[in-house]
Amino acid sequence: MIFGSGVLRSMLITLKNFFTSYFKGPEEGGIFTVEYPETRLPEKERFRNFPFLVYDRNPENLRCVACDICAKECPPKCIYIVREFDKEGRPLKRPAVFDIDFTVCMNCGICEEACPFDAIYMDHEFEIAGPERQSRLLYHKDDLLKSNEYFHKIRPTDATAIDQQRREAEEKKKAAAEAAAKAKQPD
Amino acid sequence: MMPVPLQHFLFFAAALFVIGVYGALVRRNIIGILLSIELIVNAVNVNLVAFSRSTSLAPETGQIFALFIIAMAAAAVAVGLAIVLALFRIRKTIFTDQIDLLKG
Amino acid sequence: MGISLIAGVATVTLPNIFHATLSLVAALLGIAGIYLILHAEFLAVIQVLLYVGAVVTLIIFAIMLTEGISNKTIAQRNKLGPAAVGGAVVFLAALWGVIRSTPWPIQGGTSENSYATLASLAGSLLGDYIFPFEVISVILIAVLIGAIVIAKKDSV
Amino acid sequence: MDTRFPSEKAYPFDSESSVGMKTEKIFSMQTLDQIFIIAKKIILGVTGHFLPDWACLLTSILISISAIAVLGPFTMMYLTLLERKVIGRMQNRIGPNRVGKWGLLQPFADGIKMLTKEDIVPLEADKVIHFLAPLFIVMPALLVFAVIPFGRNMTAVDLNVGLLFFIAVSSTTTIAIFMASWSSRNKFSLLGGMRSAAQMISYEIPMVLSVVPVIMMAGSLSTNSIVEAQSRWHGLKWFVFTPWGFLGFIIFFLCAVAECNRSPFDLPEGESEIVAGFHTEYSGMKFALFYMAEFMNSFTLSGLAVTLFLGGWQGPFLPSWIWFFLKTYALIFVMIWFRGTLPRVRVDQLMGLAWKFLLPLTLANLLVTGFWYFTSRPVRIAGSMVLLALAFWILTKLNRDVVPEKRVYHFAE
Amino acid sequence: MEKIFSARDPSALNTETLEINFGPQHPSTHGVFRMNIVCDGETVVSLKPVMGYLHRNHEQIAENMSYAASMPYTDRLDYFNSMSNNFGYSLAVEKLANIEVPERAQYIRVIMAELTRLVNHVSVIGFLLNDLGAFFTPVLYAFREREKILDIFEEVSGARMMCNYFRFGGVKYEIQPHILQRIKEIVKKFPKFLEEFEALLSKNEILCMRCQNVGVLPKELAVSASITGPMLRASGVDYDIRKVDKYSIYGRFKFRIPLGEKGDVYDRYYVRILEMHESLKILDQALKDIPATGELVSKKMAPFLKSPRNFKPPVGEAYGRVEAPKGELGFYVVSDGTPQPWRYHVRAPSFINLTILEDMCLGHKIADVIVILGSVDIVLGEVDH
Repeated sequence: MIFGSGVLRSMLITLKNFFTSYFKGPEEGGIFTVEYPETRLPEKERFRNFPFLVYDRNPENLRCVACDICAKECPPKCIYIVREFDKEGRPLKRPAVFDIDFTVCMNCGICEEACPFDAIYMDHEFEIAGPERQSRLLYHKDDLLKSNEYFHKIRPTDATAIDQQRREAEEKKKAAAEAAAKAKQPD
Repeated sequence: MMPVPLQHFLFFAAALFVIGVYGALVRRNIIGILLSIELIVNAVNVNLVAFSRSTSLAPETGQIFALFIIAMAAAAVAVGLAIVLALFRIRKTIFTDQIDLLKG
Repeated sequence: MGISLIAGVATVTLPNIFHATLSLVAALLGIAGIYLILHAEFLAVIQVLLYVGAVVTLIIFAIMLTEGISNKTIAQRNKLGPAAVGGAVVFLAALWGVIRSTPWPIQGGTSENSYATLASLAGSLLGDYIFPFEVISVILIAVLIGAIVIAKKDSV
Repeated sequence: MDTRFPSEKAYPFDSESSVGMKTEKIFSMQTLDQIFIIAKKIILGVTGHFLPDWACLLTSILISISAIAVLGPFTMMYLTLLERKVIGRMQNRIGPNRVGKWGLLQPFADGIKMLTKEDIVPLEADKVIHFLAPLFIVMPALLVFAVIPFGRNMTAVDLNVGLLFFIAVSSTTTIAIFMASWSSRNKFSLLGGMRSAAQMISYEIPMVLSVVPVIMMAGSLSTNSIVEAQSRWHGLKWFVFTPWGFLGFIIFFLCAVAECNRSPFDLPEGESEIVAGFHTEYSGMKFALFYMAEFMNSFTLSGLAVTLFLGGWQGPFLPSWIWFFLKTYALIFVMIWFRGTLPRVRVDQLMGLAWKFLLPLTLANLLVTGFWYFTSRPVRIAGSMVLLALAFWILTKLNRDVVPEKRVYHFAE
Repeated sequence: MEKIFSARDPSALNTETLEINFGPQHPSTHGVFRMNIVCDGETVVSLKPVMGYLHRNHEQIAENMSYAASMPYTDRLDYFNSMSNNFGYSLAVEKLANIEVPERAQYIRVIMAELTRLVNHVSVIGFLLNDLGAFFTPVLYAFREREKILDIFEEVSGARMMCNYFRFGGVKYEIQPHILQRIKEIVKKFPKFLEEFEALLSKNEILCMRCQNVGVLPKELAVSASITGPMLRASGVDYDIRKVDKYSIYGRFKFRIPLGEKGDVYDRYYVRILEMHESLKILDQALKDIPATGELVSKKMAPFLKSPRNFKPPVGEAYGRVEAPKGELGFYVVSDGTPQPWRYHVRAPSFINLTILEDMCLGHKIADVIVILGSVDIVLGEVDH
């Protein structure tokens, strides 16, 4: 083939793309870039960003019982939990302090897997840039707390499945409790 | 653009010529000497063109001579630089006072 | 006119060789200006093209190869400084004396009608000056080959 | 005895005849075509009353200079925007559209950014030359505007050595690039400087030689007369339609692309290899000057290509200067198109292409033009076509190593 | 005028030799990688690569964490294809604790690995063109395809690049049918894009000029320097771990291995394009006969999903290797019965492919060094791990 033909053919392709970018949609070779602040890509359900703590109805009864499993399992060790003690000094099943250092966390989702009490889940919210590193990105308990409804809003299928499991667990526990109560009560 | 008398050009060319000669004598660096030779050649050219303008018999002869001289000067510089390069490779220096011994 | 003189002096005196070359460029541009005043446009453009475009670039190449990157500016003037200045001044005075005294055929300015047009220049170049034109081309080729042979690396 | 500066005499503006012609002209394509010249005459008319004769001459020159001074940077700014938009579209993304309606104010934003950037001069750099280099690069880029015929009689300075002036001035950029790379004392810029000088020189000769056939056929060096030579038959007479003209156009355009260091030949500031070549050490306003010079070069060179081969401002009914700008921007689009698609050529291939391929091709082109000049109509078209094809074929055979070799790939189970 | 450095004897005729640092922040070294190049004029005389700017002590960290905890770290090794890194690590631990992976999980793993191969090869060719000077056009065409595949990864595993999707004995999440359907569409449209991409590049004279007979890697040197991946196959050696080991379920798929003959930059580029065609074949077959249902993680490993730290593999050692797009990616794990590995080592293909960079670059121009580095296709995360 004559010398310049390869170059010419590659030029024609860029020209084709130049014109299709005006007329065709994003699928067949049109413009596939999205202008971020105005239009946004649809959010994917399983997308995982930094974790958050779930509470039912009001922020007091959060699900976390400060069992410290997630702190032990977290690869970069970015969770710090201190258990709460009531006045007499007996430990309570609630965390007094629950910090996650977002600069260390690599949102791998292992804490979500390891948590036996479905207390910690991965969030969808990613615009959390702050002015400086230390204070702004070290999240304390109250920043992390988010309601169960929010959890349903961002991850509908997972949330319903988990709620369903929790309800069954409660019925089983109630049934077991009644059975135990019945067994204790007749003798 | 009032007419410029002939003498002005001649004075200017002579001055340039003398500067070129001074440069050639004084410079230690061969390339410096080549530069001054360029100056001398240009001074000569200016003279030529000035004369061709003032004598009205065949006006373009002066310019043709100037053209030939420019060509020759370019050739001279080319050969000069080639010699300088070769010299630099062997002697590692292009300063005239260090290259005075004629040994091979 | 003035520029070229100053630039000429600078070419000769500046210690750093690169600065000297640049002042040579300024001098050449000044001379091209003079040609324009003398209505020799073709020559001015040729001068710019040939000298500033090619010759000075050649010189810069040479400087690049010989000076190396970190060049130290060593004293550029050798011993016979003052003697040369004296000689030059004497020579200049003699020249000026000659110029001022000789009666040039046309004392007046340059006559207006006789400037050379491009066409006439080309005509005579290829007309009655055809022989030197050919000789020049032969010489240039010889120089071309000669320069390459001298500057070629021995080893390769 | 009024000895005028030769190019003055060729000035149509001040001669009384054209002033008379304007008055009884009804509004027609002609006036739209001469819109700028009429505007200039009006200004001259106004200033003519209270200024002495030589001052009137001065103002006419000043007007054309100011027109160019406005046109130059303005085209440069909008060329940067055009380039980013076109390359963006080629890559299926939208070009800059944040500043201004479609990104129209983007060049101003870039300009302000360039101005506010801090001007770093490397420590042991050669201060004087470091400062001078950008000026020396922009100077030829602006000087060259004077010779390009923008419209019917809208050439700033109609030198009868116009073309030669263009080539002479554009060859001085080599020294400016050297100054820039030598004075910033860093290895990358030195490499860039050496490469660009070698590239400039080796691409200047084919460029000049590819222009010679046009001069031969047009008979003169002045750009205006070249455009006149192509004016008959409404565009069929353009040089590009003759075989040697077409080949000359391609070679000229390739050399023009190489001259202003763009796209396949942008060796001197090859980003991926030697960072930013000779203007590595520059920032702020000085870098803007380099940038401006590069874009103005590409504008003027494509303007010249239009003048030489595509019949300058010849065009059926649109006013002349619109035609000129249309054609020039078309060529600039092709330059940007090159930049969007083609990878960079290596230094020795660059030289090889220039010396071993383009130069012999231009010489062949010269021969064919001679042949064309002296033979009659039917013979010369066929003859020159055959000769040129032959030359092209021989040259591709000679440069065996450049032509890509076939590769066969077998598969293992 | 002091001589900076002269490789050859000073008396021989040599012009000024330049010693240039293609420093860590050079625009085209694919990350923080330095090369001390000594060149005479333009041709390279000697080249010393300097690495370690991105060393994050991955192996030592892994030895202080439980097995599952270091899975997210393997994503960060070769951040272009995290799925195949996970694949390699999970293979090694499954061999160590002889866990067998259920059928459906095997198919999902193969589909994900082949999708990463497509992503990697497409973007590598894009970056190679970038080094050659084509101003970002091929990269953006490649990224248009890469975006679609990364959306699939995000849909499936939760993150575009740091997927952390594989678990010992299977995968973490289920693939819903509509995602499978989307993968089928992508695989159907990919060949059309590929031949447009090939038409843009393969016959391009400038590309051929720049790439042919540049950075030639002879067969013996490739084998002796234990080069693996597309570089080895471009030199004509028929060695692909998917065919040699037939690990996971690669034995069931029918596909071929493209081989070049000269082993220069052009061969490596073209072998990668042909490999993409082969991966598409594998994906077609895998998508066709993937079982509709089936458990995701083997029963033996299910309890440890919830509490990874009390997963204690038996004492012993295992070396799991996988055909990553860059070459043979191996994980050597030694366990002493405790939840933390006693020794954990990663065989990074990019690191080993880099060792012979100098032999390929001698005698070439500086512009070629960058192109050869681009064709070797290194990712600094893996080189310095």
